[in-house]
Amino acid sequence: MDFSFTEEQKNKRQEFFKVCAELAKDRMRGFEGFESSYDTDEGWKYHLYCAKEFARRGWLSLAWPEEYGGSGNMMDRVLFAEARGYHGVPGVDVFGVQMLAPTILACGSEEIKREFLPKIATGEIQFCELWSEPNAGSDLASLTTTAIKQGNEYVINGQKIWTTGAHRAHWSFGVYKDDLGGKPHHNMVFLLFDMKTPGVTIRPIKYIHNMHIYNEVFLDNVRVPAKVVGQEHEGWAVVNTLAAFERSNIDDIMRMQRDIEHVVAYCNTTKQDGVPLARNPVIRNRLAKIAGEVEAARMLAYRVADLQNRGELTLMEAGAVKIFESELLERFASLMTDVLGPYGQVKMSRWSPMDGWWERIYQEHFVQSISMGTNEIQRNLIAWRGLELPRMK
Amino acid sequence: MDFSFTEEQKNKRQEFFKVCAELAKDRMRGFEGFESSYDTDEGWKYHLYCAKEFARRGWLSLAWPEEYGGSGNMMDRVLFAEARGYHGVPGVDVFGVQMLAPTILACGSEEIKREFLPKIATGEIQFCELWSEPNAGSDLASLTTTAIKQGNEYVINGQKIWTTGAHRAHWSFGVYKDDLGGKPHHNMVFLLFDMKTPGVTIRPIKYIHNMHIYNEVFLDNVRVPAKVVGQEHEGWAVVNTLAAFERSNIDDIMRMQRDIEHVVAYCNTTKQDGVPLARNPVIRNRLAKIAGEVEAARMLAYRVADLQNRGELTLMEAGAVKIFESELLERFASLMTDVLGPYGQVKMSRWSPMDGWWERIYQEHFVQSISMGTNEIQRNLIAWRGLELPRMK
Amino acid sequence: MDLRFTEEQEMLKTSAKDFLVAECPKSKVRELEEDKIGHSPELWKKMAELGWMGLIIPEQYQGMGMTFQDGMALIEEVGRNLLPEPFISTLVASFAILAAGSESQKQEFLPKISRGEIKVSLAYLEENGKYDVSGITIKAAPRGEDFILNGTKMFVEMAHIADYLVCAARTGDSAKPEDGITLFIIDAKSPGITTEIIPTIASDKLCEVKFDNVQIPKNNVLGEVNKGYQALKDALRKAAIVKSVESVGSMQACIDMTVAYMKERVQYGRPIGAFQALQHLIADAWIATQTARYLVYEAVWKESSGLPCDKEASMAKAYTNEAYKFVSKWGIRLHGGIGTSREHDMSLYYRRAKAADCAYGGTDFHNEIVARELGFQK
Amino acid sequence: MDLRFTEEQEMLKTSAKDFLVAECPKSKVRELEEDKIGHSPELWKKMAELGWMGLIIPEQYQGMGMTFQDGMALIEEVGRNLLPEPFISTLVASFAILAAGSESQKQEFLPKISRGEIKVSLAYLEENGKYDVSGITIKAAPRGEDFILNGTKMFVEMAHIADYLVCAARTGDSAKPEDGITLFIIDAKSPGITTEIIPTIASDKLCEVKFDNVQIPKNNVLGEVNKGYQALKDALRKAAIVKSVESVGSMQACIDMTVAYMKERVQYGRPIGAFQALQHLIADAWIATQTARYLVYEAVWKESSGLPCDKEASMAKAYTNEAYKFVSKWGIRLHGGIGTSREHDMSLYYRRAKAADCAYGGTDFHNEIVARELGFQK
Repeated sequence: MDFSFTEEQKNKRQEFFKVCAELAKDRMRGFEGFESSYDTDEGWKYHLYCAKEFARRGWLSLAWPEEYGGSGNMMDRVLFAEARGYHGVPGVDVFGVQMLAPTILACGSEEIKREFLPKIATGEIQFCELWSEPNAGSDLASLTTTAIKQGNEYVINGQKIWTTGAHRAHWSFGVYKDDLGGKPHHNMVFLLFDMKTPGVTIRPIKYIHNMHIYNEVFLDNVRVPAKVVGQEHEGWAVVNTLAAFERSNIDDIMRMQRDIEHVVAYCNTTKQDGVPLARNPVIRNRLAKIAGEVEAARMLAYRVADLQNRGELTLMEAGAVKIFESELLERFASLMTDVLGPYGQVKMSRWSPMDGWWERIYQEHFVQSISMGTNEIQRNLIAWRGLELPRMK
Repeated sequence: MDFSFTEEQKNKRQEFFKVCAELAKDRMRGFEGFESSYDTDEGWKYHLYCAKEFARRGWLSLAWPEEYGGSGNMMDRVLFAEARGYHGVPGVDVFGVQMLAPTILACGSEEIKREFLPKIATGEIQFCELWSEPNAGSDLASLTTTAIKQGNEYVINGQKIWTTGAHRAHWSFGVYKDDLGGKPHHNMVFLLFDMKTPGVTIRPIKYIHNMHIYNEVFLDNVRVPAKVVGQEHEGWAVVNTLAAFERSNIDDIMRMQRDIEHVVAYCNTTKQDGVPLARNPVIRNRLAKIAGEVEAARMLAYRVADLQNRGELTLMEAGAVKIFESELLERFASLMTDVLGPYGQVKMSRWSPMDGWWERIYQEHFVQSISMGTNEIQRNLIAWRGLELPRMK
Repeated sequence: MDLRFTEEQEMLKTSAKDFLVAECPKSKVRELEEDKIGHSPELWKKMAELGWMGLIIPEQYQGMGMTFQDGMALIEEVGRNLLPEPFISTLVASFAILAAGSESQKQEFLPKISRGEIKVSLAYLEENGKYDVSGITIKAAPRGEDFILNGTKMFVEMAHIADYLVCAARTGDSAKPEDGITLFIIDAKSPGITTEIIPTIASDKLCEVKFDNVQIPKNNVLGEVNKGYQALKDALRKAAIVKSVESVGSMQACIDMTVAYMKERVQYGRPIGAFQALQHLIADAWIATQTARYLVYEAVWKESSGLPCDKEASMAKAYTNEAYKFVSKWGIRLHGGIGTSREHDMSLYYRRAKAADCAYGGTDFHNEIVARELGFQK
Repeated sequence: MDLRFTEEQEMLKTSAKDFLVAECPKSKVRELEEDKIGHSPELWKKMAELGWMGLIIPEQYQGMGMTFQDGMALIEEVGRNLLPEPFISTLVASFAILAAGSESQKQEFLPKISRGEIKVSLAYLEENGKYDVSGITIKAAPRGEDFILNGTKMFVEMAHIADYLVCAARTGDSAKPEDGITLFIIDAKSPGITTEIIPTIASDKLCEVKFDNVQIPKNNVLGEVNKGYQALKDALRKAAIVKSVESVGSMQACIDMTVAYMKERVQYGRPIGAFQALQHLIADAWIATQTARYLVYEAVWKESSGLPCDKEASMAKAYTNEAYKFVSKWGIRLHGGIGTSREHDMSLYYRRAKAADCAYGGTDFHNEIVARELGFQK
């Protein structure tokens, strides 16, 4: 058992942290986290700026095979994610860089690789994911949006929902029914297309706290070239490949780690009745508990990274860190909004302690527990695939 | 909305509390609660002594119709249960008095009523419940022990398990398959018999904390007279009637109420570093929360009593108080064993604070959450019958 | 013992529910929330016509003279429907006027409140954010026939549209924080008062109110100088109960909405309400609601019967604070994506659960009262 | 980074597991628990032959010279199988001897420990029940070439069969509770020592040890007089990690046992493991186990690498205390009735979870260390 980094990793990590710390200085107040990137023009601009900074260092293609410009080392991605999470810096397109690129590397044709990987690596195009539909949330297999092949093109009709950043992204990847009479799991295609294609209509869905992150995307006779990843009719296999590129959530966890430090500083400097909050035994006790849980989450993320490095990651382990991290974030935000008393409800403003961060996270934590397979689905997977308990038919 | 008692009820309640307080003085250290009654000869003796004291006041037949010696008033039972719970006094046979008697009143023939009700009212015979079987726990319908009618007798063969107090009880009530080819729910009989009948073998099952509460009961050609409640083959209907006499759990809740008072006194008088535990902000905070939950449980129990008084009690409401009370007891015991530090693990002895009560309850609380329909089953019932959510087939 | 609402209360609940569904649908709630002012004079007028503002005000002051308990039957529906408006704030302020006001003050203010002509709000929290009485620090100094008030009050509900503020300030120094507090009823348009809306999770128009040498005639002292504590405490205890009742109504709405969605939303070929794990989650949410309900009803009953209930009120508020957050959180989780949309009603409840928690005392504050009332030495 | 056990450690684990399954089945565990003495000399001898007591003791003292981390691989199996015996107590005492003992003391005691010839136990808690160093109050007064020890130690593991006790006592007065503590190694058969077993939830033979004018030769001071704190602290930190590792092994056993039961137990025509609500409960128990595991491994790695880890050790112990209680509680709940039987293995784990919580610091004690290490002002 060895939790240490090699000298080389330590150096790289230091470099990642240095650059991210530098970038964080340019960040406007309250523009932290990838959700903020989508909400405002300034946020998006900042995201693209960070992306360029990363791209020119080759950091958007870190773990790729060397022939496509990467280092081939999964651990680099983890170290980079730690730095971004800790400093709250965006710049990495979750969809293009973290999900699509490895999927293309695993399932894409050489043509697709040559066309898209360089554009992802340079941050030139940002992606969104056309995934859930109104009646296909957790149960993706029941989607109904169609992509019918006509010559070298597909014609897409239907509706997608919960599309993060559709209003910002240049391109999309998504999955559609391409064989109406086909057998389940052999009737879908995994397609990429330009979001400016005629027939694409985007309607914003405001999040609980009013940020514009999600969208509905209406697809009305959208005619696109056949940029297919994998084989036609076999998009389901690609979906499963993509699902296997689960994140270790290390960035979110490092953000909590940093939050612990912020909170300690806040409690040491904020007095009530002349006594720092830090001396309140109830607050000390509760925050120590949360800090221990953050540390546990961090170690579990390392465990996931370690498995991923060896190609041994299971849905069970990825699910565990996802569930634990998301529900811990909720506990942390609940605790902090309580610690802040009536100020816990105040949005970012001249009255808000810690820039209104906890009021925001108190709402935003649902992004973690509901997206990417709800925690309830994840618990099923742990039981079924991990503990090998029977499924009820 | 009126939470008050009538003057008459107040007077009765006072009388119940007075008698129970008096009885509690004769109790040996550590012999509190009905579980203790079964464990030792002294405990059982004390239980029977209390039973006699109650019987001669007519308190074992409180809510019965007047023609059988009761007051006909359900509320009396609640008030009496409060007093017993608060003072930790046994004396009321859960099975005979609380479960069987109302069942007989609802489903029994006049003959059965005349034979058994007086003996229950005098405390002359104590019952046990031959219910679960090794392969029929939550799923009682799958039981396999048979009672085959031969003339005016039944011959019983099979095995029962988790029989509380089988080693103490004089008589049993139970349910058996009496029609091997019969349709489900129309193939059982609800029978009473004397536990000293030849062929009955009792093997103790020690509880987590080593108390002898439960037993296995082996039934080998047990030949008994046909003391049937309800109709032959129709025992399932009787089972459901009995299940409807859910307790409000008010006695267990009043015990917790009393425990809160004990704990406050303990924390006020026990010092650490010269300061009473009561001044420890973490302890104050956690115990205040528990006390609020105990109060909530008490009010919910009143709600159940109020419904019961009007014959409107549903499984949903009874289930809610059962779930809440049992899991609250667990939280309370967990908290208290923590508050006591390393002494939280000490069994009743010269070293144990509060007579080792919390070490005991830390184990005994499972009696509440697992018996009488596990809390998981209760949650199903709330969802199905209360919230009318669909069952998965 | 009869834990049901009376027939009269049931009728009041039904008519309130019907009124709110018709006059203040969720679209209106959302509109008022996003609105800068957040107040609909038309709606207010209709409520006034029904006598809502004067519900618990005695008939001699043109109120309806109902009991506290009757009033709470209405409040539960207010909670279910998430009525915005300066209704709770005016109600709470009227508690203070009823408790501390002189006969002439009552004659002056209560009929206007009953008729819906004035909106009042209680200003007690300050920048220190303390719910405890020691948090009251701003000073009112006597000058001739007046008091001169300086300082800042925080989280004053809808102060931006209030006609009057009931404000607690220090007029005397004392070792005991309970002493030296005076309640004033202040014309909100007095020179020197500036009001600014604080942006909050529930957009519920809590305000910062700055008093800069505000002149208050001595006539506007509610009760005795330096002796305002008891009336304030009583008003705040009642307010905690009111908020708890409101929350119970809201929780029930979360349960109803979520159960309905679970029956209707199909995934994997069946309504999601058929999944056992989700059934258990909603069962727990229902239990939380039901336990909160009767704990709160007990406090309502005691308050309404004039019985001491500091402990019960604080138990109710502490428990309900957490229960409402819990229930609304699971409401969102069980709705999945759609529950996280601001357009969806669940989001309204979730955000207001946090606001309800903050109003009239957080959980730890109330649990400390409970500890004290239980007899824990301090 | 490689978070797997080394091949050597895996072999050690496998052989330990095989040994324990064969030589110390649960029937034996239960027998030793119900037994008055609770120690099997035969089993102890076999463990000694395998070198277990000397696993982390350097080779120069006839130990196996393995790393702390190697040792923990074994401890995890000890936890999985619930080995009774004065094994952990002797291990913890050996940490103190290694840290504080002089060369001649090491030469005297460690080889005997390695060979299994003596059983040692650490006496640090007292009647005040405080885990904190300020809980150490009993006094050892110098008299000629000796110290005279008076007072009572509590919860001393298996002191009734220990050959030696490592005991912390006050030899000097000081404002700082860390100063003035001296560690002694005391012959448990010294006149004036009386030992009584305290009945506990896990029947794990924790003892009250009374010292009545016990004469201790100055030679038996471990380290310097008045300066015993650091060695005690280090030993207790290691002990907290050991206990956490043991608990992780126990939690995994609870999971394995419960999952197996869920596959086998049929109710309503299907294995209970097919019920989604129960699946989610066991999934949560597994997550608790897995999070505890890697948090504990981090502490193990830091301790083994000589890195400072007060914070990590306390995080691990605090987290594991609660996780083990949680997992074993659900183990029982998911087993239903059978899980509440003393004859069933689940009951052993449940009771020991509470004992593990109490050993070497409860949750709040360790969380206070965490708060301090995080930088919260005191």
